[in-house]
Amino acid sequence: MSMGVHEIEDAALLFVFGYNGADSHPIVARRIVRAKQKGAKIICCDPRRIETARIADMHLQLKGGTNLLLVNALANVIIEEGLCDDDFIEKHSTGFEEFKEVIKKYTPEGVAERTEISAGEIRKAARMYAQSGRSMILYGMGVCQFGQAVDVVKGLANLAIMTGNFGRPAVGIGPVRGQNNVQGACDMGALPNVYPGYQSVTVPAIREKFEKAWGVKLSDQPGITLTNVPHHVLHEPDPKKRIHAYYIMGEDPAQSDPDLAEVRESLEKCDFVILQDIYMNKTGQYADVILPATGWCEHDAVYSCCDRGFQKARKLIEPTGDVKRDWEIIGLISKAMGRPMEYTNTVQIWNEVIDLCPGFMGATDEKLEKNACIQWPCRSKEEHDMGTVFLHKDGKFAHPDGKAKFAPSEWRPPQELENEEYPLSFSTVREVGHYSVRTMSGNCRTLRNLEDEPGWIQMNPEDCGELGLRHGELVKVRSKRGYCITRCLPTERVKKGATYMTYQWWIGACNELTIGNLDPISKTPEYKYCACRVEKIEDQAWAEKHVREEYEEIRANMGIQTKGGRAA
Amino acid sequence: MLCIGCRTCMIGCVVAHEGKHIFEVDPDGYDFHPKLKVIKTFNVSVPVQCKHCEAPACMAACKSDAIHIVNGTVIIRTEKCIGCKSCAEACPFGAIQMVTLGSARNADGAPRSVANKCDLCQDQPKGPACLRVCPTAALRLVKEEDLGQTLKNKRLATLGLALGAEAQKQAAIGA
Amino acid sequence: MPSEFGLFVSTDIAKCSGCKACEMACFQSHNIKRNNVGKTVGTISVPVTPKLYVTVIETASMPVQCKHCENSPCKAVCQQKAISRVGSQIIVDEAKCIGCKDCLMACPFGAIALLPFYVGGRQAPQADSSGGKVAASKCDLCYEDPEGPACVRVCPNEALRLTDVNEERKKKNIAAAEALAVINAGDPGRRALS
Amino acid sequence: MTIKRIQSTCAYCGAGCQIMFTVDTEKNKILEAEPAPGRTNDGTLCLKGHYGWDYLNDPQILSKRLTKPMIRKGGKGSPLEEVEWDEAVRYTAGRLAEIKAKHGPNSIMCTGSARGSGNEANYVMQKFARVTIGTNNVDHCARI
Repeated sequence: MSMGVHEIEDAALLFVFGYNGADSHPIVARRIVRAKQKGAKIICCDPRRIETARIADMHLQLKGGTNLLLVNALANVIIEEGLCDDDFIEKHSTGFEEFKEVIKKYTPEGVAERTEISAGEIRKAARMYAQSGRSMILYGMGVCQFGQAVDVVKGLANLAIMTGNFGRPAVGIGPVRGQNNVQGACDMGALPNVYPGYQSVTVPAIREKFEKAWGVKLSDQPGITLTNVPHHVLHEPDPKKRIHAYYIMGEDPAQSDPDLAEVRESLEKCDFVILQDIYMNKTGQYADVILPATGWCEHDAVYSCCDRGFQKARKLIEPTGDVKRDWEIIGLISKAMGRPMEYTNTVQIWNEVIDLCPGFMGATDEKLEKNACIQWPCRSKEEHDMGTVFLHKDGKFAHPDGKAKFAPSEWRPPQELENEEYPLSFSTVREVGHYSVRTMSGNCRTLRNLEDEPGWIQMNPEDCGELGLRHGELVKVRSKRGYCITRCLPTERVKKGATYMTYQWWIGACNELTIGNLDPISKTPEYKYCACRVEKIEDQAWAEKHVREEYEEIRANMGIQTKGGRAA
Repeated sequence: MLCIGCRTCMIGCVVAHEGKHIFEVDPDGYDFHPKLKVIKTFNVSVPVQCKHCEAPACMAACKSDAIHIVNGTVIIRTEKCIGCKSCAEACPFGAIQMVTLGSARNADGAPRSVANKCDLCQDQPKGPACLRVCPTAALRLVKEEDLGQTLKNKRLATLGLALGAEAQKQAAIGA
Repeated sequence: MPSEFGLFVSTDIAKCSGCKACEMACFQSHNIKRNNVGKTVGTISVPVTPKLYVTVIETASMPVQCKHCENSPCKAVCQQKAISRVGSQIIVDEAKCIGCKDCLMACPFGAIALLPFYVGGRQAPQADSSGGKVAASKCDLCYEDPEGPACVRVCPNEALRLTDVNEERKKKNIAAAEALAVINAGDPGRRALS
Repeated sequence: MTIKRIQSTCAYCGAGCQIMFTVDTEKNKILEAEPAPGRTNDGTLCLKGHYGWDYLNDPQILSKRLTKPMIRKGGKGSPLEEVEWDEAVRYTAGRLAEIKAKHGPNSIMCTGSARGSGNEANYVMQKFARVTIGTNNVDHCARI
């Protein structure tokens, strides 16, 4: 995020695009509510009537899969009606002319029919965004989990640049990162194309710096992404590019990747799979080696939160069982492979990290120990430098010329549209009471009792009527790739023809349905759009029994002997 | 408008009434029966709970003398409840839910199902747990004096409006 | 999905005129097979034994009938195990009833009466008592009749309705939530920074 | 019963809320979680912050806490058998070295973790992939 979470409530206008704060980050949703209380305007673009839409001044309930049409149309209006911040564009950006060329085609009237939003509404929203004085964009998986994710992110950034909403308090653009340390994993270089601190592996000077620091020759070839692993195990023609070993730490691809059937097959066919985790999970069923690690609260660590804030997570209790800390395990394996990599504690590792990354240099352990939350970049180790709240101050950008680059792109429809065999659109969404693959929240008593297997499929009441479905009835949801069983939840908050399922259930496993279509650049799968069919189950008694039995079977596979854990 | 439908209040309610030991016992060894329920409609997300009416329909309907007003709070003593459901039927808000208790048993060994509703955390020193844990402070305990204050504010505001309108009229006449 | 808690018939007291059609329908529907009672008065050869009891005062009237309590006192006290839970309903097996009257005393609503028990037009024997068998008689919600409670069907004023407290609660909750939306919208103070 | 109050960061969503934990160090148990005045959460918590920590005492609701290294000795599909750490490390290192020798460093894929492991573990994992294995095949579930 280019700004801080605490700044959200000071924005004059919040442009919330494909982001459901109430379910993903209740604490960020709190800031959105406070912004509203302090008089901010809210424009919410989401195909569902989410909580933010309910309190929004404008809810653009666009048809799923038409993000870029709407974004480009908004830009079109801002240009046509001369609402640009010409001074900011002139001083701090490049490529505006080519951008205008592409955007000309996306008139509000032209996109109205496909986005199901009237031209008038598009014009009004564009004016509100451009003229508020302090507009802030928040976006989430509704943007990123599409085949055209990166283009839409650039499209939103274009809006911020052309209206000068950058480099000042309470403006900017923010992907609200989902997981507690996804920002941190990126910061630390757990990415195929960058070292820690986003330093590229293909830049010789940087590579030499790390080669000197680590004392070894480094490969100059970017690696592959997590979502490409199934391809590289099963379908990769070139033997040199095939994957034979998969060292998985704190992940559960067999539950959270799309098209689970393919993932399972790839895990089976991969010669050697290592799972290093705290709980048995679906991936563990295919792992050749299980290495038990310490969990959150059982070790010290530094996390990066969604607005680039480094914070300490402290050890509260001694770990149970014969477990070791993640970095300890990796160190042992590395030593056994002839390359010792031993550390005594996290502070020692952290010091090594910040000395290699200019942007993190000042986030010293002393500052973090005093419960500071230091948003990088924080370049000097002195006490006074407590980090940077918002980026691009005075319009300075990371490109070599210090200017922002306009990046126009053409709209592409999602890969799999509804058809008569699968007449409904399907998207994954988040359940507020649970988290990701649910090996943590699913094992918490009160969270489990509040919401349990097999989850729900949110559907428009009319669609439910046509299929003769009632609230709470078990249904079968099927796509070209697979099916799962879950409960029907009729709600007017969902438009006709669309369905939504929360993705952390193991019986109601909606990733059996999702499609593996990846964004060409970010390689993020198109979770938010595929086609599905919902089938009524005549024999509800059988279905209830089946769900209970499957739940017990899963628990048994996970090594649980005791009875209990009833399905809701 | 402040409620974001996250249901933290519902768990807070259970923890306040069942006690903190629930985080250590067998997952099915305690009753998870929130005394308020978050309802999501097209227009609103909000928890529905007992209003502690002054003339409670539930108390009137109860034949087992289980419902009483204790210093302003309508309390159900579930040990006296025979599960006749009259109170649940009588409550116009649907704020009373019949719930089945895990361990309690009737004289004939059958499991007990009793009426369950908000008791304003009667026995909690710090008052209602739901409003303490709500991340957006959407819940507020309205006491008698608060009602009085709200009425006073509204009436003053009404007077203000009337004065404003009057001044407007005078100005129009004068101009 | 079958209801988790017992259904019961409830009365809209404003509509009940005390006409007792429900009592007749109740008696008739439970004695078609047992005492071949038809639809006309001429076919009645046994005393009328309804399972709900219309109670009248000057200003009001209503049938009093079993609520199918979840922790039913009658079931709890019946030492003959004649009262049991079938699905979600509380059912008396009149054949087992020995007329001890404990259930009648336990029921706080007065929904159980001891009435003569006739089979095939004759009063069934009750051990050696001369007067013949009497048995606890209370509403069984016409649980064997696919069309549901006879009383609800025949009431001329539609004063009776079959109540599922869970289903009704959901409807009432939605109305209560919508009411709170109106309250919130109108009250700027409620939306101000707390 | 020695009670300590320790502030830590929540491990669920990205908001990075600060939580004040009450811990009984003698019984090695967490007793309660209360909001702490963090920059992002400002003294509030959601349901996962308040009540999302008791999985640590392994209630075995959904799956079992991993407490011992295990190897599928009989190969794919055979049951997992508990082993000691040094055997697990030797076996893992051996298989990785063997695959690296046979198919080259780029035939091995490592993942960091966007979850509880923390920045230090991610740093060491990417260093392991790049230094010990010699490949840039390291990624994590930012993408999914």
